[in-house]
Amino acid sequence: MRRYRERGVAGGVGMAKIVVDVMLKPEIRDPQGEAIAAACHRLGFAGVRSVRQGKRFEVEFDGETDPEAKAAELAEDLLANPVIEEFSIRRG
Amino acid sequence: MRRYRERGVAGGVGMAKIVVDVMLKPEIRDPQGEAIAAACHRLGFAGVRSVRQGKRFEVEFDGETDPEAKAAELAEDLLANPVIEEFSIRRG
Amino acid sequence: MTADSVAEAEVTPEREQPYAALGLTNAEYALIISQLGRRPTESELAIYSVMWSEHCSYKSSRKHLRQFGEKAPPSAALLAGIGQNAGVVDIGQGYAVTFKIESHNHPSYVEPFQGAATGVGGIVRDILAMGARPVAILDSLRFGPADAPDTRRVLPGVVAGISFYGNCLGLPNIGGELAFDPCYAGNPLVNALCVGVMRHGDLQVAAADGPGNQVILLGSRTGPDGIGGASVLASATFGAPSESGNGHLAKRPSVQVGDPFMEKLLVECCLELYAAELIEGIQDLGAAGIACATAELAAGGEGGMRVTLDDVPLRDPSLTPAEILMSESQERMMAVVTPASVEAFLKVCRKWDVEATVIGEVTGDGTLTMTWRGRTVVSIPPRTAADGPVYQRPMARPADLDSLQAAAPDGLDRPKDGPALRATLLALLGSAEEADKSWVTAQYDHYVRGSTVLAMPEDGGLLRVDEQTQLGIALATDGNGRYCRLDPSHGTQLALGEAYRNVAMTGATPVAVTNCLNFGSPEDPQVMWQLAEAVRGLADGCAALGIPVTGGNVSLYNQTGDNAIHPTPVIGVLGVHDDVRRRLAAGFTAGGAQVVLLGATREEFGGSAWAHVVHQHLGGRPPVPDLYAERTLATLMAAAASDGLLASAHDLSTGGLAIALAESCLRGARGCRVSVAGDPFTALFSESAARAVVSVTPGREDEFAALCASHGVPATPLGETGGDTLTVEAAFEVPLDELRQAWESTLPALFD
Amino acid sequence: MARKVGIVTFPGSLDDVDAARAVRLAGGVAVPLWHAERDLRGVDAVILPGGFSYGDYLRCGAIAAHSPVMTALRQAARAGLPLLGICNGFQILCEAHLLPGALTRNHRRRFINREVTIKIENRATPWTAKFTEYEEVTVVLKSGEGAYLADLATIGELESAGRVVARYVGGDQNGSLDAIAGIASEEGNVVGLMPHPEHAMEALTGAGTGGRRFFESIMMTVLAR
Ligand SMILES: Nc1ncnc2c1ncn2[C@@H]1O[C@H](COP(=O)(O)OP(=O)(O)O)[C@@H](O)[C@H]1O
Ligand SMILES: [Mg+2]
Repeated sequence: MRRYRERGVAGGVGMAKIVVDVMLKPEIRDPQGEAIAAACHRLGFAGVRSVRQGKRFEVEFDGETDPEAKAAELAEDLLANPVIEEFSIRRG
Repeated sequence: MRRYRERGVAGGVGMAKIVVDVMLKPEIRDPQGEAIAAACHRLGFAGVRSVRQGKRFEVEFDGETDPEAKAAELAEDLLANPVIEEFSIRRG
Repeated sequence: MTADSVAEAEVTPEREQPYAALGLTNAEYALIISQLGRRPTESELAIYSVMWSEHCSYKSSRKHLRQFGEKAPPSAALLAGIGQNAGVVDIGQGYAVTFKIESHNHPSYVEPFQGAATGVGGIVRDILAMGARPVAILDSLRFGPADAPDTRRVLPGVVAGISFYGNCLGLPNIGGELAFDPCYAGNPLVNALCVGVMRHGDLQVAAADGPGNQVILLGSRTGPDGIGGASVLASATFGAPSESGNGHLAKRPSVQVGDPFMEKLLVECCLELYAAELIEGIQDLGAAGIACATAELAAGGEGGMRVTLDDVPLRDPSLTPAEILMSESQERMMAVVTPASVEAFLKVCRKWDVEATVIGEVTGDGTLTMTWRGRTVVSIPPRTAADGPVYQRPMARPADLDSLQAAAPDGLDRPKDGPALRATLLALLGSAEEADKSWVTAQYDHYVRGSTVLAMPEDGGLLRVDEQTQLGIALATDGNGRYCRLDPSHGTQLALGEAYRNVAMTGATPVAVTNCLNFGSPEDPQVMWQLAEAVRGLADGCAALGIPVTGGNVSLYNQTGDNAIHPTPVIGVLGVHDDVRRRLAAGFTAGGAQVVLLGATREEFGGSAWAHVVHQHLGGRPPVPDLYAERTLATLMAAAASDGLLASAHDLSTGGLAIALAESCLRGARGCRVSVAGDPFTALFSESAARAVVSVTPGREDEFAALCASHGVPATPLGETGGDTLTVEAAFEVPLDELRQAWESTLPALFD
Repeated sequence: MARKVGIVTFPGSLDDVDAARAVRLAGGVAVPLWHAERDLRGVDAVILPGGFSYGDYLRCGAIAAHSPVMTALRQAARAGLPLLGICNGFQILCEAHLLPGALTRNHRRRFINREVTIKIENRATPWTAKFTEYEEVTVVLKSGEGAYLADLATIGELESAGRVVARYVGGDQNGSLDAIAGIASEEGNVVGLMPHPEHAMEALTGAGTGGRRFFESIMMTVLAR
């Protein structure tokens, strides 16, 4: 299978790609991760101790002076659910 | 909202946390990302040019000599669908 | 870490305990001490605090709820009644049905998706615990104003949560409600009903009997979910987290996460265990988790129980014994199994990938004993926990009720001519409350299991129970907070009447009632009065209808500050259908069929949809409930359905005749032409109870008229089906397309 | 001779009851198959029913695609055994690479439960032989992840080889490319269908009887084999 490299942003000046990772808070149960871990074991990946699944967003901004700050705002408003999730932001 | 830091692995020797990021291949349409981008605009985030949504897995391995290689295997077998997705691997 | 033990409690009577932070009063704490003859251990305190909570003990409502039993009509159909996980009703042919409604209001406000999802999961386990296969769900939802920003957060999340959990579990969703009112803004109501079917002999009991029998916990692992209270306990004992370095203590989430996949496995696993007769007793784990299941199983049996808490499979090894007891981790059950059956039991669990662990044993000593790391941390008579205190709380008629009832809607501006009546119809039809609910219901699977005969938007859901005999069951839930605010007793009877009528509209015969009592704080005497009135109304209403209350649930403290929600009892009615092929539905499907109004119309606008939508007005008296008329109407419907006299049937409720006609036209994609006598506004929009609009099978008009006469049901021919307009002669005409546009566009415009 | 159609139950399968009833209504015998076993019990055809196998966690069908019964089915399909995947079954077939492409989240990101009309565009499969040419039937679409996606080369191949078995009538329903509702394998014996024909077997409890022909087709073709 093809692996991917982080791709630069195609556009020109003022363009920025920000990656927002959203994960369940560690104390919140992740049934999906548990089911995947169980599947790993059935498939013979005995060394897998735990799996947690989250979301990854690649957001392209255009003409923002502080795209990281904007992305953080966006994460709080829309991309993450503050009751059960937490997020981290970085340049893509 | 709380932001998170990458947490070290709690356990002892032989433990490793690997992050597997899975994204749709760039040539595959991402209706979810498009819907989120539209929502961003409705919410007033005018600077958002595009959003792509993928998955992020945090996998803890125990007693693997080469956990990255194991994670790549796991990604190919299970975590990503080669028909439409690609993945990348790194230490968490 | 060592835990507070019984031995330690005996020698440290003076130790301060955080009982107040756990919600126990001074008197309750003193009662625990007097019952135990010593201070409780930390783990015991955890058990009492959750078992004596309002939610588990019904301490404010129990005194009133007794009326359901006392006033109940004698019923041979009741195989298990109030006090069980859910009531069980004999529906004939060897089948029994169990059903119950439960609330998950507060969790759904905090985290709409997971709150609503786990609400479905909880009620399904209640039904499963009775020995039945869960076969369908209904959901009754109330939110703040439809256009409020917070409703846009809460409603889509709640609906997605119910859709996620119910669909993934494979249960058809066959009905429910959706209502909006400012009183629910900070206190949405999310009530879910589950119904299950079994054979007569399949009934399971929630009791731990037979010394030596093994106690097995099965399903998900126990984690730190929903134990905010226990953190109080832990931090009070170990010092504030920051000081002690016990970082985990601060991170006990109050949000429970649902795993419908695990629940599906649990359902199939338990049904296989029942079929193999491997179970002596079983209890679901809901609120108060292991504390509640052990206490109730032990209290339900003759002897006692010994539990080794170290054997409980944990998701987080740092849990204290008190936390293990209080955890509300979802998708768990507790079973009592003879030693000889344990191996076979565990084998079935392995087949379904359900983790199962022996954690204790039934004893003969009458005590619930628990050990952890070699120390005895719990030693109590189980009944003291299972039967909490009972309060007779002060009650007072709300101070504003007289003025509210005096502010009748008589003075409000009424539509005076045809165009104004037409505009009123479109305004009501396009209001969030009356509008098409497909935005919600299209997210629910109602086909799965292949037995759904009627589902949304029909009046009642109808399921086929037996493919050979065509025996079926019908269900509906109803409530009306506005009516109940104006008169809690009559309002509750109106809700009962409506649910009963909805079931009757399918052609089924109503047989049993469940209820979910959603109210504000019982510590407010005015709320207590509302609760008492509602219960009185329901008990009397059921006696009048001749059907028993078989179970229910009470949800109190639905208020923000001093603002309580409208008193909102939600009533569920179960009916039996002898032949589901003869079911009736709301749509005008036959052309040229006579349209007949059944029942009597009075000028009744207090609490009406018209007053609410057009004038934002709430005042006066609600319509008069007429349960005798409801009963004769239902008998008539059953007879007419089985004789094949009707082409359609739809009950009248909020919005009156005008809304009912519009819905029958839209549902059947066929218009009608009618004329009404007397004041057209009253004829079209009054909300008098015990009414329906039907279309008669062409050629059978006289037979039907005779049947109505013999049942003493007033029947007024209004006109005929046909065409593509809704026409009220001498008043207005609306093309169906225009009606449809008004009806269908509202919710998508609000929530897409 | 009774025609036996295997119905696989995975953990989380839901419409297995309905698929079995559909087989019975079409005159066949439904044989339950268990995900953890490789034994196909001598069946003449197999249906992978709808539902949420393994909770649809990770990706719909991904975990089920690795189960023992799928190993057996992969071999049997190569030998020509007719295989029909409905909804979750279609997703499993794609994840198991018995069919190309993938099913992804609906474009509106919500679960959809509604009646849809589909047009049968390929009658050369054992599951569609009894349809008339370009017959339109009403069945039930109920899924959260029903949007069919594949790369353009694959779509081109499916279209030109006539492997699109069914298409939604009236345009896009859920974001599927080319309004594709169902496809077939190169040999035609493996068919994946997003909407549910088993919920359209009788008017009383389903969306009419538009789904019957799928099951009548397999009865006919299996008998002819
Ligand atoms: N409003 C009510 N009307 C009648 N019975 C009720 C009502 N509320 C609770 N009950 C009954 O009290 C018992 C305990 O209720 P509950 O604690 O909700 O059960 P569970 O522990 O199974 O969740 C049940 O039998 C329930 O049916
Ligand atoms: Mg219960």
